Amino acid sequence: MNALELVDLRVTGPGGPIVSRMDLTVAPGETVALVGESGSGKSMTAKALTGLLPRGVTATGAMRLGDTEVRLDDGPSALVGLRGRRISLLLQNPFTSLSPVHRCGQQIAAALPGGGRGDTAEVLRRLAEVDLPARVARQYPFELSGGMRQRVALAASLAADPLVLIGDEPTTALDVTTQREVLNLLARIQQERSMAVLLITHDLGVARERADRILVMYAGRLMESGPGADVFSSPLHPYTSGLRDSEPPLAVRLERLPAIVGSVPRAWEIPDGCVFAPRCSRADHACTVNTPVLEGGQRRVACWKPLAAGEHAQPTAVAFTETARRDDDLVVVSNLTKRFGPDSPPALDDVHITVAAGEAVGIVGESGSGKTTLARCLIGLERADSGTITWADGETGARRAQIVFQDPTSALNPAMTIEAALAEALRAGGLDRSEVPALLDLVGLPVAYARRRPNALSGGEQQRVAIARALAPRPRLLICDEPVSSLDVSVQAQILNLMNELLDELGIALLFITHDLAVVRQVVRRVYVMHHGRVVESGVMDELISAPQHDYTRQLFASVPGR
Amino acid sequence: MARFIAVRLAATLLLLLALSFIVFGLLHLTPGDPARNLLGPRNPSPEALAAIREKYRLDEPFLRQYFLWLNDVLHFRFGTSIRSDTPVTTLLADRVVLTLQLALMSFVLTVAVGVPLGIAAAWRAGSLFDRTVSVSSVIGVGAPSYAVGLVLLYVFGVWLEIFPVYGSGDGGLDTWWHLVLPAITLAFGIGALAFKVTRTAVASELQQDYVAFAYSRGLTHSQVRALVLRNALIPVATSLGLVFGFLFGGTILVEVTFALSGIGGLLASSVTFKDIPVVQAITLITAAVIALTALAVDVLYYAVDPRVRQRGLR
Amino acid sequence: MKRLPITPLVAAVPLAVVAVFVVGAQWLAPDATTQDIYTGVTPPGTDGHLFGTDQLGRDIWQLSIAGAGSAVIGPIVIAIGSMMLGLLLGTLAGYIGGGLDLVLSKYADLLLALPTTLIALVVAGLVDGGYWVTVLVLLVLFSPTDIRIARGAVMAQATRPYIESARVLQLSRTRIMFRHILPNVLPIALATMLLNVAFALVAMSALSFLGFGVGPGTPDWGRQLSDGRDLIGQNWGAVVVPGLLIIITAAAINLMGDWLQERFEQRGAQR
Amino acid sequence: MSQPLSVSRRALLQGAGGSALLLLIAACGDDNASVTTTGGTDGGEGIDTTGPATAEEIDTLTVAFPSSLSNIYPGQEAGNFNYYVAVLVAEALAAPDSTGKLVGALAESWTQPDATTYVYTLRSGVTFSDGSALTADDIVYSVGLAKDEAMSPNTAYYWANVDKAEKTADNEVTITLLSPDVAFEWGPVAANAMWVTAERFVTAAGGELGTPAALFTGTGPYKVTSFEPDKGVELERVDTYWGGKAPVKTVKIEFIPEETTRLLARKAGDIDMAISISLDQEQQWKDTDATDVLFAADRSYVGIDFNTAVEPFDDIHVRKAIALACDRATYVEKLINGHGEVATALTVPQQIESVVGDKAREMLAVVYDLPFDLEAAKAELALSKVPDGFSCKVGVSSSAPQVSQFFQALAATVKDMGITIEVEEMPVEQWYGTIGSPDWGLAYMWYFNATGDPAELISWFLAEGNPASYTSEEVAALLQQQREEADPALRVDLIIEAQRLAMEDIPYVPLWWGEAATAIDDAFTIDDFGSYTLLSPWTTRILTKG
Repeated sequence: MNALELVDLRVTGPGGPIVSRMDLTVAPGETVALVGESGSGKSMTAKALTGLLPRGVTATGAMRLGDTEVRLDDGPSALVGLRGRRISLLLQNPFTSLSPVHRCGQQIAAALPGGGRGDTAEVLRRLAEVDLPARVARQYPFELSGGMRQRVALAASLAADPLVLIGDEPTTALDVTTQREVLNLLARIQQERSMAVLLITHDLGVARERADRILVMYAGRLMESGPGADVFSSPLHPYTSGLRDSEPPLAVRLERLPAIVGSVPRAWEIPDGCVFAPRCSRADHACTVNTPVLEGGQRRVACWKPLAAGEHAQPTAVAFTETARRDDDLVVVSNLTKRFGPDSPPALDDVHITVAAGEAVGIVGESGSGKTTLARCLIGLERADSGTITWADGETGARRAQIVFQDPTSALNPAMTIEAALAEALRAGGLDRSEVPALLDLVGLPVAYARRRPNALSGGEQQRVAIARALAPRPRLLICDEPVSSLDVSVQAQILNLMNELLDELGIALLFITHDLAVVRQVVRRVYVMHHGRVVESGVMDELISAPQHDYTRQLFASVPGR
Repeated sequence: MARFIAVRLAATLLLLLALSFIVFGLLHLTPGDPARNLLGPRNPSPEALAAIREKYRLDEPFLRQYFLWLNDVLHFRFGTSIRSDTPVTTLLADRVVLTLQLALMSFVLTVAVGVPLGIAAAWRAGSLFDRTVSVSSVIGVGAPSYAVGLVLLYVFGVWLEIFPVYGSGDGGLDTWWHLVLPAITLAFGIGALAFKVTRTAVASELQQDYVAFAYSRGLTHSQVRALVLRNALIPVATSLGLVFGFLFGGTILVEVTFALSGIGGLLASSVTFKDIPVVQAITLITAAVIALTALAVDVLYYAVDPRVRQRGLR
Repeated sequence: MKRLPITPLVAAVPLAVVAVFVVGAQWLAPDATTQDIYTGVTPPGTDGHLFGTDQLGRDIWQLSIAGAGSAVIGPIVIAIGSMMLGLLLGTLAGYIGGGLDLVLSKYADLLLALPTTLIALVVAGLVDGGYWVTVLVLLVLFSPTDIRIARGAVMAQATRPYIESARVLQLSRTRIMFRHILPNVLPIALATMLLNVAFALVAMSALSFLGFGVGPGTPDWGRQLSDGRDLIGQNWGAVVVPGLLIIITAAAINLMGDWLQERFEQRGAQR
Repeated sequence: MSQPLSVSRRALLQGAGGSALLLLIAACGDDNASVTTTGGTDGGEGIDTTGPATAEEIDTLTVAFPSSLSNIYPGQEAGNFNYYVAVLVAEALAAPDSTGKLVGALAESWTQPDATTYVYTLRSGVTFSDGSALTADDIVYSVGLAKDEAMSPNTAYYWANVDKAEKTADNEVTITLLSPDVAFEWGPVAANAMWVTAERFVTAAGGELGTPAALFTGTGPYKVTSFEPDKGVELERVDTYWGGKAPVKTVKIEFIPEETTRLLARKAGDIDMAISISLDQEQQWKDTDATDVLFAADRSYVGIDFNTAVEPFDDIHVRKAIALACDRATYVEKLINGHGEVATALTVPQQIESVVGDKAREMLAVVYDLPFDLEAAKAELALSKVPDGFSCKVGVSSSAPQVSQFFQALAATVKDMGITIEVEEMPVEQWYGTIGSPDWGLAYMWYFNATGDPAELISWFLAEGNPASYTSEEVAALLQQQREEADPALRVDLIIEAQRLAMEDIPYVPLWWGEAATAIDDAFTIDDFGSYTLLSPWTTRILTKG
């Protein structure tokens, strides 16, 4: 018998349907991954299954949890008494999913069948199950690291021994190395308990590596489903295929990532017919009229024109053709040290790096490695305690270096039009606002966008504007701090392609900062690996991948999911 | 903890020192010759003026006057009331107690009514109940307390004859009984404020991930409520601290309406009479109560929020 | 939690009416201050006087229309003034930080420890400066809340990437403060301002009621309430009309402010 | 002449000091001496005369005052309401009867051997409330107390003209003045400037008299058992009082400053009596169950003061123009609800009634009788230096709403003539500053006569240093003459002549003489209620209706 059976789930919000016609089963001990980009409705599915939909959003459909039938039409009350014991949910952000003012032990104990205090033997046993020491019971969440917090959250979500655990991006907020530990822990516990796990993720690698079965979701509908090994190796749906291709590979550098055009539709933009049709290269008129349904046996797909097995061609890898003038250093950083407080560990510890003119350099590291601090010191937002930053020639001010940040939504002033923002940046470089259309064109945006405000743009478009703004003063160096990590995979590919084009076209130097090895692989040739404020290794990307020298680098590569 | 309190106390004392200077300066803001003001309508002979100047130390330089006054204040001497020629300390002793009683009682009412309503409304945000209470609270904030007081008096004092109409009773329980209607009047507007603050705080906590997470792992409503309230307590307590100070300073209209001999009514008449020593004393005492309440809130904050404990002093 | 915007609509009606009163008083209530001592006090419904007259034979309704000005303009000046003061000082404190922040925060703490109504009463009573002195005092006493809110909002904005981008573009501090930070702090400051208008309206009518408000002969709701309180037996309109106007206006402004605040917070959360 | 001036100013303080706001004045046509009793549940028509009044024992009488006291020794704090309490507790040598004539109190009688010597023969068998006997030494001490600037700042000035007070026999005290002053007789009166106590009580009080910690002890029919400023006073009957046992055993005086609250307190039956009720609420009091409202002249004078030393009021045409623009009859009817009468002189009729009886109004009518005549006013202004009008301001105590309304009404009337009057309300203390100030050409006076002396107000208003800066040798001479005139009737003539003469120059415009209203439970009645009632032990006159 399946632990979870879901028939015809529909979730409707004030703006229209969010999830349509979703069927789903998870067997005990099985891991099913629900994969999708933002706005695909995967999180809403998780919320619907646990009766936690926000006000104004309703669900219909039938669910069976073990031997208990649940009518989702009855609203959240249908799940009272079942949550925790039958089905439980682990959320993405361990920083916010625990109450900040309660001790960890208490929070675990609250859901224990007997309730009880926060330091009973049972609580300690539960902590041990997630590999945490007993002292954690008396600690507050803010006193723990992210990984430990997520373990506490895991212990808490398992406290009532559920049949089904839904993990809604449970490791997305964690560093890759920690992510691996937590996923391993989850797998171990799942096995011990023979628990059904529904893993909701946008990370194809995680899905590929961890799931027995994968379901691909787009704009509130299931596009394709099948065994974990097959779905991405031989996708049937053009979307799945596109998604897979958009993901930058770690092993090779592609000249151009095969990105899906356009962006994920928002709730009110969902078209008739096949929801993917507007972005699909195979779509014809019929696709925009009739809605396909999920059909098939082991492999199921909702598409009028599915790909035949093996029809999909692997994109070709290319060698890196950068011609760096190594003798022409643009900036040299030496002995850079920075500490944020007398008691805190150094953020930068004797860091040396160089970037040559026109060269693309990567800095790879996890959170707390000091990579962002280094960028901020370079750009002048932070002042180092000691050490020097030497710029090659007389270029100063806005024309020396510019930066693109991670989060595109907050990178632009919401009160300013695109035109005003770009004109301001042009002026900072001594240029005229008449170049605004050219700039927009450069980053692949229609000129008409000039009059819009940032909130009328999608995330990818916003990031394009942010790049345009950074390029406006014509800086010698462009620093990108995790520029694609908050974007959907399909959009990420577009932006990475754009960056490569721009580098070719403009000949400026790039410092690309990221935690994602595969991403940086697609843009730079040379990379520095940072750990605890130190540069632990540096070198040419290919060599680094084939023969990492430092333990940490090796660990980093080993942690990349789905390899 | 002791260090935390010590540092906050020191900051509060500094604040009070600054306040005392402002308050003392009020005397010198008064137009005209303070000595003439002190004498009122009497025909001032030069000797009388000189005597007054000496009595109120007006012939000293301003700063010296201030330090002498401060020294007295530190010894709980606030000078002599011009109007009644009684030591201000004597004059204020009972009144401060009554006003504190009134403030305390309306504070309890505010907390006992405003906070639970705020919690309930946030819990059922958007419901008819929420909207009804929210709209009423908005009216409560705008209703002049004089009018509220008279309506209450008419209904409960004259019509139903449950509560006494005026005065502060004969001490003890009787006084508390007499304070019921005034306290309700005072709590009317401020309870609305407390309601709003609580509702906002609880509603924003309810949006937090930890609430969804708590439900998802099977915690009951009451368990989640306990979780949320502990978190919401922090912003609510901060606001309620300010509310208490507000209450203490806002008793004027209510005291006049209900013929209570507290410091609010005394202040109103002392201002009219330009009885500066009394005005100075009341202003300073009220400010001190507000500052000490803020201190108490800080300490509470410290006790409730482990993050503050960890971070210690900012 | 999307609701039909009934709240602002409901609140807008009385506010529009009050605005019409303020702007059009001279046409709507040309005879507001016209006395007719021979008539004296009359109850509501007396010929030509919907809500009766006061001791000097002035028409209560016209007086109330004319009174909207001084009842509302002072509070608006207080709220806008304290908002501007708060934005200026709060932006300076929040963006420049350091010693200036410390000084300004302590200054705000100092003012917060002062009981608003009480100080306004003391100063108005002792200095006898009338309406505008009261407005000034309340403006200063209201500002610490605005300073704190602006400071908090500015600090929240200042670490946002778009501000950092602006710094990287080497834009001047002034430009960053006024062109980038201010427009984004403005919405929350405006919502606070609206709520302050309501508080100031109540505070000023209380002061007026206690006899520390506008001079005699000037139409003003608080003063009407105070002047009319003994008249309730002879003309209930003299108390009820200005009283209700105060309550309704304050409630409408509050509703509007709450609604705006909620909206801005939601919008902020979406970002 | 400085000492009567001081008296007047003190009396002014009594009236205005915090209590004037609530001292409501009422008019009563021309038959002002009589008391009208109206009210009851029937809506207030006719006089309630049910059954004869009896001196049955009343256990507790609760009286509500409209303002609070902070000291019950009037030497320290002198407001009308302080007097109303003080007269129950302490006495002096003489006291006014119901017509304002002085009769013996602690003095059985007195004689005046010469213009500066007064010999008082003390009543025997008088005891203090603690049972100890009153002696002549106590009287001498009490004069000293009243004269002491530190102990009695409010009465010291009055005694400045007193050379000495001495015990001339066991039951005789002689007071000698520095210069003759007929008005001195009103000095040793408990309603004015003397309260007899004994040195040992004052010593025990530690120099603070009249405070909650140091209540003062006298020979009156009541003793204070508790006093809480801003709250109330409780008085207990003294059974050994020489004047006999009063019907009311306990008097509770409560301070309820908010008028409507006081009315509600009566409606709830919490109070038996309310002094000086708001005239605007007259009807509501009358409509209250079992409540009678009594009116009596309060011997107050309200009028305009022109500072004749200030432009444009130095011009008689300006003064006359404004005087002619005053519609006094209407003000009385509308602003004070008819509870008062149009004033024709500075002296109020009750001050001379004890001498001239019913002829008082007729005699005072000759002093000032300018009619309301706008045309004449315009003509008058045309003759002045400012024929096109002028602007001025007037300061009004915020405790005098009727006066504020009067000036607003006047301002509306004279607007057409080009005169702009701006009314500024201010705290009462600041208003004092406007009187006679060169900054305020236009001012007003609301004056409560403290004594029954007919010259009380004119000895300030017509004397040197008067608020109108008015000087006239003739008037000054008349003033000096009346001061030494021993025959009361002749003195009254001089007093009237002095003001008649002065008023030809219009330094003042008398507006109205006021009236006060008292509400009382209709189970009780006040015997012989009149203008002077509250200035003598008034609770002894409260009787139960049969």
